[in-house]
Amino acid sequence: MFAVQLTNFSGPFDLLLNLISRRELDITEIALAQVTDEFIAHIRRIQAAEGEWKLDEASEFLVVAATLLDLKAARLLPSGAVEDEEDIALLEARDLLFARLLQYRAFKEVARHLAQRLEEEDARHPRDVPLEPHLTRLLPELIWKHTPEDFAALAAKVLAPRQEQPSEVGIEHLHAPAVSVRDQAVILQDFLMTRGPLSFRQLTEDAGSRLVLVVRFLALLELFRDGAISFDQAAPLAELLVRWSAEDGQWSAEALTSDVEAGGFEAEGNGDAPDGGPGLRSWGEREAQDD
Amino acid sequence: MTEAERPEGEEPVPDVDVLPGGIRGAVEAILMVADRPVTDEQVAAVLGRPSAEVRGVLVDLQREYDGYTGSGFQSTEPSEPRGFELRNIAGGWRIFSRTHFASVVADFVLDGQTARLSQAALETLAVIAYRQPVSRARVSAIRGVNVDSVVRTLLQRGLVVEQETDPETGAVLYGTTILFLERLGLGSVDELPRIAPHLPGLESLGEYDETTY
Amino acid sequence: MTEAERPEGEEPVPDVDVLPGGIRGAVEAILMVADRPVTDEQVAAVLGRPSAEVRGVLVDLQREYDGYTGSGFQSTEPSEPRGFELRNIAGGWRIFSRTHFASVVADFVLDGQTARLSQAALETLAVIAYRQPVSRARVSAIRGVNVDSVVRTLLQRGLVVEQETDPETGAVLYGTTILFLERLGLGSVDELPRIAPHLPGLESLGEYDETTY
Repeated sequence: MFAVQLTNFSGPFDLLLNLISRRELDITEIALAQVTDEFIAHIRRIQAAEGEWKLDEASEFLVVAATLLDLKAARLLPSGAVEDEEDIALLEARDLLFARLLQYRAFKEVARHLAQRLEEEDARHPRDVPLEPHLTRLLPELIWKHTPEDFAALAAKVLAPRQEQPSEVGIEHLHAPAVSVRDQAVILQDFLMTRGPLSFRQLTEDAGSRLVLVVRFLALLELFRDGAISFDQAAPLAELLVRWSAEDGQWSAEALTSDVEAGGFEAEGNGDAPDGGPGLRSWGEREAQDD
Repeated sequence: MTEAERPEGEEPVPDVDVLPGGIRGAVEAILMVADRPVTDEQVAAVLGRPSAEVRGVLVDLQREYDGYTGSGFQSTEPSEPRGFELRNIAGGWRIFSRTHFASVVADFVLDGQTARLSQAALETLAVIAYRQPVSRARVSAIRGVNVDSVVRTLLQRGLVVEQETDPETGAVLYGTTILFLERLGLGSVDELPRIAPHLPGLESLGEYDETTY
Repeated sequence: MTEAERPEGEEPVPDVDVLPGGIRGAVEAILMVADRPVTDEQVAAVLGRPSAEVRGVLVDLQREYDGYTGSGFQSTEPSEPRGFELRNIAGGWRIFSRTHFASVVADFVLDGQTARLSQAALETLAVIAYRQPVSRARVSAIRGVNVDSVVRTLLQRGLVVEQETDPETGAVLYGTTILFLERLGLGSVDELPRIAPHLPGLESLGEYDETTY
């Protein structure tokens, strides 16, 4: 079995590339399915070894999981069954990930080149010496109007902690109660059928936690795959509107469950899944349980 | 150039030809006090000479320091290189100690060398260099991880800078600095190795990054 | 100092004789980039050569730069002086621009100099004043940008000075000068208005961002 060195780990693409290259696999649907399983196994091993989720890895996990979800969805297509736009979109999603992995690898190689250049250049030192005294004397006399108070105010401003944009994902949700994709899908169905087309922001404004937010996003993907909803976007970068497009009674959350079991994440060693349904929705549940 | 020909309002430029060392000496003297790369034009303006002439002097000095000509333009025989070299990088000329004396020089340059960049910082720097001006969100999308703290480090190191703001999204766009070129020994960003061999068709990917995140 | 006199346990000294440029090149390399005057003994220690030999090289270089010998010690005919000169002041050697090019060099240096400190310089000065002794890396971390050139300006202006070296990291630590206090009309740094009470938790900033370097 593979073992990923965490010191080299710098993001989901890195890890994916690592997994793919270690197994010398082509990026094919089948291979990626194996990689998916190995990835989940890998994450679980870390969790078991460390006893708890590490912030970075847990947040990267969500990114990888979302990416792999795309792939899984693409894999569900029967071969040669590319007929409607939806199928094409899924294949495009797969190609896009492939392209992005290649792009990531290209930058990794360029970074290696930069490192080499930097090291070579470190052997040269530029002449950077204090100004000669006779020239210092020629500098224009400094105009100085600052009082000690001005100066203190300036210092206070500069030394004040900057308002940092959040650069970390909170881990509170890892200890939150389980949130299932199915339950959230039902909530979304209710919203969309009673209130009409809504943006993702509107659909998640009562989410309350990041976990609910993520699971609602996943539920949307599931609903989309089932043809229960459609997305409208007036212009590039415009807000995406989600519309309920299934006929009444045509879609039910039960269908989602069986679908997910058929094609969702097959968690290995799933004896700890209470309902025997180690589907997509088991993310939240597992994270909560393993606490 | 006579006094009469000079544009009004400017101070007279000293005629360096009459001084021992001449224009070559004057150019060398300027290089001695420069603390950043100096352009042909800057030197030409100070000396009141055409840029082309100044450039010729700089190229001659470069060759001479490398040992290809003797001092004073008299000797044509190759001689020993000097302990320093003149390099044309980051858009200008600057004196450097010669590479092979690095270990000897290191003791005399306090504070000169900074810690190595982490792998994450190098990759982020690579993306910014090739995609500038570029937002943090886009760099994050390409690298697949949050790059906020790494970009902060690169800003502190002076290797990248906030260049402008995206008129549509309001996002701050980052680019590389002159120091970046100096540290890499490059004349301009165009001299970075082409990324195409690493990834055919990469350019067409540009549009996807934004929309997929 | 002879080989026998060298203290034990020091790093092996590179044999500069086998490098292009030899000992002359090595001494030149040091002189070109040293950011303070260097003594015969310092150079001798680094090169692992007797001080007398190093002193001989220095004197030869001085004469050569002044045009009394050709490069490479081959020519004996007087040639043009270089645009730089090697001076021995108070026991230390330093390369300066040649005196008779002073007006040209002054034009170059003073171009763009103003009588006011830039906002960046003022902010950097404020950080140094309130955090002294402090390294450039730390000031960079606090300000979020590279401050090397701004610190250089403050040094030139005599507002800050290199105070000491951090015993752990070897980084140069900067502090403010008496001139700075005079400008503000203060007797000592302790008289700077306190800013901590307005900023609860400010002191805890100590470690702030240090880790990113």
